Amino acid sequence: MTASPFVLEIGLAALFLIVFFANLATTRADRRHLGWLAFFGVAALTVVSMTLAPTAPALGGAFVLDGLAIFAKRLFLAATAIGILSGLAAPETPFLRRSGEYHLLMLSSLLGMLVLASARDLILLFVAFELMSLPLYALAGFLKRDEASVEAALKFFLVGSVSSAIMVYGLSFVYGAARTTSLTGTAKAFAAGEPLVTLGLLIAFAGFGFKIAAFPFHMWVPDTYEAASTPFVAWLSVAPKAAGFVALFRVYFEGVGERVVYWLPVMAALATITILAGNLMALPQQNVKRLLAYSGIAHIGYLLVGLAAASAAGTAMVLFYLVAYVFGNMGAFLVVEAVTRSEGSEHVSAFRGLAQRSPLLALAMLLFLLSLGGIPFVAGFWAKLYVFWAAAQQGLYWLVLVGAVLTVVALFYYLLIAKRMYIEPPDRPAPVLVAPTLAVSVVLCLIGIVALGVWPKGVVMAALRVAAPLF
Amino acid sequence: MIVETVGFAVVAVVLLASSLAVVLTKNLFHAVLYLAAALVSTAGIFLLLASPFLFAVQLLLYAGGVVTIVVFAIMLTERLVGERIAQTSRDIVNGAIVAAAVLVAVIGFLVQAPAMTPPATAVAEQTVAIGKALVGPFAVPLELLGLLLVAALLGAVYFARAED
Amino acid sequence: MGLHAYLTLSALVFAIGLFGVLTRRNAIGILLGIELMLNAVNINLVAFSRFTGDLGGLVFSLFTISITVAEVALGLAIVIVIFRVRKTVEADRLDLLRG
Amino acid sequence: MRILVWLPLLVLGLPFASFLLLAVVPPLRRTGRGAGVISILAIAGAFLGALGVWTQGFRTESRWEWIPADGGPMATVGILVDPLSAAMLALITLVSLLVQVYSLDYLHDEPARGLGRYYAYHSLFAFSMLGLVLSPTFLQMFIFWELVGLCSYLLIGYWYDRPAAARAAVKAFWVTKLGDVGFVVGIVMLWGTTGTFDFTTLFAMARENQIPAEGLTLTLFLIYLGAVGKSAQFPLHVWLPDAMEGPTPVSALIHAATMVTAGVFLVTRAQPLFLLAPDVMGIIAAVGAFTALLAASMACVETDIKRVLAYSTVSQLGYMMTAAGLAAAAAGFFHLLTHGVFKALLFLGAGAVIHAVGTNDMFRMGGLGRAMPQTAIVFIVGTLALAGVPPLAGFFSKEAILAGVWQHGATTLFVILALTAFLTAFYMFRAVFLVFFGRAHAAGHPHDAPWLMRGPLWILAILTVAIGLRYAIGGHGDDAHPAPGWLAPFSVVLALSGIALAWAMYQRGAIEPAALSRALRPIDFMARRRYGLDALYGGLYQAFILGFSGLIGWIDRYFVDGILNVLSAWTLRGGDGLRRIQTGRAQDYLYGVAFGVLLVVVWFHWWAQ
Amino acid sequence: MTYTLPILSLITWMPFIGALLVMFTARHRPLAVRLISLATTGVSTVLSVVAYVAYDSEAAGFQFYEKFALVPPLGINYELGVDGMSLLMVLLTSIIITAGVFASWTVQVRSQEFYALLLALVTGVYGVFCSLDLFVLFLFYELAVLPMYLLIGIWGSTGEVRPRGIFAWAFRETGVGTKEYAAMKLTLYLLFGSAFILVGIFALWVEAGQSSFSFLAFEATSFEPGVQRWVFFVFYVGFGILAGIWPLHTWSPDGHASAPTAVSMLHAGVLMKLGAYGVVRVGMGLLPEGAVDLAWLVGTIACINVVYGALSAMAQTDLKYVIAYSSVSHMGLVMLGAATLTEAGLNGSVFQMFAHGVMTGLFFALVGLVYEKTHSRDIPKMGGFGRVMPGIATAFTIGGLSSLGLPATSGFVAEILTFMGAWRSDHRWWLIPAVVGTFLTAIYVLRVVKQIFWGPPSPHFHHLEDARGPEWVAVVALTIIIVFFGMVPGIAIGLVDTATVPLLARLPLP
Repeated sequence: MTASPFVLEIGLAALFLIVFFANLATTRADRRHLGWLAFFGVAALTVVSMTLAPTAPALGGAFVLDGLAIFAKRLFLAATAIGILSGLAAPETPFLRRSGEYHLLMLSSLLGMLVLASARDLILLFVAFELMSLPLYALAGFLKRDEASVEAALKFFLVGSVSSAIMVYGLSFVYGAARTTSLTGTAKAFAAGEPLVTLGLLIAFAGFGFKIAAFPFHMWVPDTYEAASTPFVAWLSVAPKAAGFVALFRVYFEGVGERVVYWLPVMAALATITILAGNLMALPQQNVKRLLAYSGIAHIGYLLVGLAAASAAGTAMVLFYLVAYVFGNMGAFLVVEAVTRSEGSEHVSAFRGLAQRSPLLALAMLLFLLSLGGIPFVAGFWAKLYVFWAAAQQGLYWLVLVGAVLTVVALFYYLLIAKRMYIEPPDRPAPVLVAPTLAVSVVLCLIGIVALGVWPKGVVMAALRVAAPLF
Repeated sequence: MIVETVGFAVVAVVLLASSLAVVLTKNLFHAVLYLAAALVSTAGIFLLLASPFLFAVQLLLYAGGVVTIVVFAIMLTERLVGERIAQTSRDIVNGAIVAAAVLVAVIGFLVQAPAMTPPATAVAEQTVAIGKALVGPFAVPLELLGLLLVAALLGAVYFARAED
Repeated sequence: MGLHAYLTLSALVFAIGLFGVLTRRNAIGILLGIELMLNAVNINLVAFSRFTGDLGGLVFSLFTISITVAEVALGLAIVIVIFRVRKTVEADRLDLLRG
Repeated sequence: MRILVWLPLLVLGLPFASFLLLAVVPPLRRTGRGAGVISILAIAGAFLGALGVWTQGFRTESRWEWIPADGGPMATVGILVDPLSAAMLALITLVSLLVQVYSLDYLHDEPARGLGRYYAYHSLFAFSMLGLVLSPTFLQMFIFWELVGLCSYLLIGYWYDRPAAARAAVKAFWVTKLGDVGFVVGIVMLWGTTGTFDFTTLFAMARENQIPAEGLTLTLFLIYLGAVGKSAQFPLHVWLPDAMEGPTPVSALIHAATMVTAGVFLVTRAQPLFLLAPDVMGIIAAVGAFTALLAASMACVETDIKRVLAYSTVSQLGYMMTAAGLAAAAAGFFHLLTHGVFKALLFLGAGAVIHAVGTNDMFRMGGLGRAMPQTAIVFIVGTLALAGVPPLAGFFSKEAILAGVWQHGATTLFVILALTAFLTAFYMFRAVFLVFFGRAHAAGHPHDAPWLMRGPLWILAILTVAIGLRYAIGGHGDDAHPAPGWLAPFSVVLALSGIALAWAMYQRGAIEPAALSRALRPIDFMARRRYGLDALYGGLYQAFILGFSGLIGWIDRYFVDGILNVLSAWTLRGGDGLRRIQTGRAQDYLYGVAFGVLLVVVWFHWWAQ
Repeated sequence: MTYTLPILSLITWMPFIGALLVMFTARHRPLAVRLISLATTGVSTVLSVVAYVAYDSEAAGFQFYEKFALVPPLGINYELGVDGMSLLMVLLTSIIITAGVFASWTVQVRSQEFYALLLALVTGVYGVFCSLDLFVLFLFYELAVLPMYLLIGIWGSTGEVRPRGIFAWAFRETGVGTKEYAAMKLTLYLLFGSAFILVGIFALWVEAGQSSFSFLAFEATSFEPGVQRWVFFVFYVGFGILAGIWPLHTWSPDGHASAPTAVSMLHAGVLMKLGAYGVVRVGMGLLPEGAVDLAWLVGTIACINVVYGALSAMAQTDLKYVIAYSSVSHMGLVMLGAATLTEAGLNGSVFQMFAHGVMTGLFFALVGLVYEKTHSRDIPKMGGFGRVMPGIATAFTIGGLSSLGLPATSGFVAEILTFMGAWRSDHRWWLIPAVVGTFLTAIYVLRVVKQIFWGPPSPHFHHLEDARGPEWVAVVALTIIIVFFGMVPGIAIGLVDTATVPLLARLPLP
């Protein structure tokens, strides 16, 4: 007997309920054990996800558990597990007393992602999308006594709701022209040249663009990243983005059938300006989180390069990139968390002389940065290379050149952090104290990028395998 | 047919007027009231489109629920600040240009779309059909929706409670 | 009345909502604009549903309405928190984070 | 057969071995005199070998691959022994040997370390010079050509902490290198048209008219430029007088007897090729004659004894070049050999004088004939030879050249050379009278040099006389240019009148030198300022090369690199400007979203259609 | 194959193993660090000599071949092999790194990290020369460039450059002169180049329609002339930046001047050759028509390099800048030789890479020594050092002579071959700038020698001394190599010729 296609979702919903009731039942002020509960639950689900095999579509084709979905779900689960683990050490009051709410929101968002990865129906997709997004607004403002944090939450919320309003407006056209909410119907309508499908998909891009933070939908990103709690941002910067890309595949590749190349110019242009804007705007940043936020935008641009290829290879390479990006970016944010906790500052100067204070932490940060910068023997290198390769296959040499050249700009600011860590002398000799859970999270990310960097083959092959049926 | 046309014209005018009032009026309370008017006229459109169920939902859930919450929020914030809520607009021209551009973009596609004629009769037993659909093919979205409401509530409650 | 009339009407409402979103200073005002935009979506969905005879649009609009409500609830909660902390709901003045 | 190859190789190898030994084994070098002995032994061996080669009249040619290439080597190295190179071998090894012996005492005050270095350079020089004359190819000749230039540079700069010496060394290198640039371009061009550097092959091609005439004149002119630099021909002669900053034995060896004659040797060696380009030959002759006169005029006003000799060297080289340019290469070469001997003698004699009085200024010497009679005698022998007084060596060689010029019908050149001969006698005896006769100026007690220095002087003096006598008795060896009968008396008269003038001016006081200067004011003025050439070159170097380099350096730093910095600064500023769209106000972010939608739609329209 | 030993892999990865050992076993034991570095680079050196000797020049082609699949779907293979050209470069690398280990014997600060980074970098360099898979080549290329940032940033020295001229504002904004500036400029500039290389490689892959990045497979493909032209151009720009082509050379003076001794040696000595090697091997080797079409560009730029670099070098007062600009000039000769598309020129080009590598390595080693003793790079302040440091003076002079192309040094052989090639090429006038460049070199090199080592002792410095102990090893070894290969160039050129002749044979020359 094959497992139900909903096994992960059911498991997660159960976990949600368990945590929910445990939260009700607890009277203690310190409720971090709920976080542990959530962590172990998600970790267990991660393990379960590794055993999954594709199944036949359920709900009349609205819900699929194909290779792509499984690949994505594994990624979401792993990222969330690390995200939860790394947040367990946060000492602020909300995280102690409202640990239940915090983790419940995270779990519900995760559930949204899981469903999103499988949704092949506009309604399911929209609901899952909102289920993923709404808790994030709340989580962004979780430090509700913090002026910046709530401001960030408001901006995040406003941009998010407007974007999703625009998206659903677009989806309404898609539905109307396709006469069905099923994406298979959409593909047919698109192939028939229905102008409203095109219009709908173009408008709906606002929502996806917001979620993946492509320029110019990205503007909430730096503010939110800067103000929200770092472990959450680490997770926010990767998992929902990955989900956004999977949704993009579903709607813009699966949903349009054979005419995917239609998107090529738009995606290529978006990729270009996103890379350009992200990298340029990161240059003057002095706040590490803000810097990473902008660099993250640039990475979205690189992912869009893969998307622009509009091919199975491109899709696969985007998936690979996402894996590399999840580990690399999360790792970088988590190191930032460790350092800023210790130094009480998010300014880049907090990294001064880190190599001499905590050489391993500095090395970890260096590797994360190199991975983000796309340097050999860490995951990010292969990631960039593969998306470029995919783009080159489509003859988009200019895009590859632009992307590769702008990597150099990115390396400028990454190296500036490396300079702070390695070249400048430390202000004080004491090593940076890192909470054990945080350290474990960092190590997990490190293992991820190094393993992928040294032996990318496994994941690449898997990604190619799951991407092939989309086309 | 004429009834429908006239009805549409009337409702459309009311809808557009109240919409404009929502975004232009200075007083936030008035804006909310205009929003209620807009929502109600939308409900009217649903009627014209032969969807009584949605008409009801719109009136109850939307015009009733949403407007109430908003008014409640305005009262709350007003109490906190202790002064009347006035709202002003910024860069009206820019906003108008951008909004108009989006409108043009949409209309530009709309004119290319083929015209459709409605089926003679609307969906029979609409309420029943919707109910069946919700527990049938759309059961999973519905459950997710429930979870979404819980999550939103969790967040809202977390923010709203004052003690911690 | 043809489909296009409804679609145009909804587009107008959508544009007005967008205009409100872009020009309102007050966070609640922006929320009202969003409501208008979502309202336009509902008009679209119901109109399409009517003209195609497909039930999905109605269900879709039900979901949209519900989600809108959830969104508004959460949004207003955030507004209230902002009010507590910053003593203002003028979105213009909330520019602590920038650059 | 085997000995034919091995003997010249031995001659070549001994100095090289000595150099290697001294260069690679520092303790040996630091012994100073010990190093000198090694070097002397090596060169003595080489001398014996060279004598063997010369007297036996070997002719041999051997080649080995040096730069391999597909289908036969691109360049070979080897040795070519014929009378020309054999004679040069003998001259080089002889003068080297004598100079090295002489140096042992001349430089006995030097620290051991410095002396070791000195002898290492000497060995290297001997090796390079021998390699040069043994070259069977242009390329190999160029290699050793440059190496002797290097040795010259190193030896001029032997006292490297003296700024003047340092300057002179560098100047010598640069000026000769300038000529060498022409040389290398020339041989590359020659290779380009003929595909070989090899003399034998080239000569064979020249005989059979297989060398394309097109561009040949230019090619040969460029090759000749190398000779201009090395043999101090106008306008590249300026380095040689300055080169006198080196130790005197070095001047004797390199800047009189051997290296500077390499140019003459080159033109002589490549005579079959040069004959194909009469224009170049004409230039060679004209420039040679002009150089001879120019240098002689400068020698007349010089007060530094070594510089007088240097100018006379330049002048004599001009003689040789004139001969070579007029297809009287044999005469030129003959003069090269005799000049090598007596000019070395003169330099070494001057060295002995300088050694004794501690100054180079002739006007601060005087009356040294009594204090150092042996030196005086050998110096006067050399002077007579240079002045062209029979029956000394110089007379015959000079006469051979004059004869050659006359035979060729180049009357102008003949007149110039005759005038030069007169001037030569004048300025040489001016030096003799100023140094050895008259009142003693010098403080201290000058006396004859120790035997290690005297010995070489005597040997050279005897040789000068002996060669002269051999020709006086045996007649001219060169029958190609039979001299007209009046030529010998004519040159004797020229020499004697020069001597007489010097005597009248500096010994007798009958003619006031200042009055003569006044009478010949423009020439005197120019000659004392070296005809402004040094100043011109200095100015060109400063203004043109340094100025231009300064300009380029500035452009590179502040313009080319400036543009790069501007680009990076713009990038940084662009980032800073761009981040200002991130105003922090939520509505502006919403604008972003709206713009995004518009952008996507507009782009789609642009590209999809 | 008689050699079952993976000799190239050993050569390539040995330094990397050394780096790991240094990083993890030799904490706070400076001597152990040095000995490990020496041992691992020594093994590479010995093996490269063995390979050099064992190379069968009768058979020619790529030998010591190794291959295994790395990422099969994309056709990325770990594929190594060397021919005469690359073998000479491998030999050069091993010479320079061994000398570099000795030259940095006195590095005190964070020596463990220094050696680890240095060794990692060397693996990259070896890898580029040995790779037959373009992708792996690219990988190694990046590895060779990146450690440079930290090496210069941490152990470099800051010079003085005053912002002036119309772009002074830009200089102030970029912080010109500091070692951080130099490190950043160098790293980013070279990575900028690698972006072009990447595009070129992908273009080849796509245009060849292959599922392999193998050099040999590409070699068997003939590309469209149009494609050849632009891809060659892309490679030329990409690799050319590393080779210091004008006007993309300005990273080199700043970078080399700021870098610590061993890094300057390695960078100017070997890494710049990576660029030239890339243009020849990848550009000319794979895109013969493109190379022929664009030879005029390559050669003309090279001519500018030669003269411009020499003149710039002459204008410098900072000793390291002089050497750095001289590298720009000499790399011009390298590129010029290649652009002639003649046997002589190409052999000269490759030999120049070797000769200049050793020579500039020697220069930087010596400048490092001088700097270490005087703590100054300001030429006008120096003077008369010949008396106190005769050994350094001698070696510097020999290096200088090689630089100006004096016979009996390897520089001469390279230059004369380049001249010959230039004259035989389609653009005879190239000979003129080349020759002028060598003359200008004579001027600035001897001027520097005179200023520093000759003349009366400078009043600014006291208690100077000659090199000592391990420092000698590098200096003496490099000096000997310069002279040895100058006298017996055949042992290098014979091997190089087996590689260049087939390469030229593929060119569609008239």
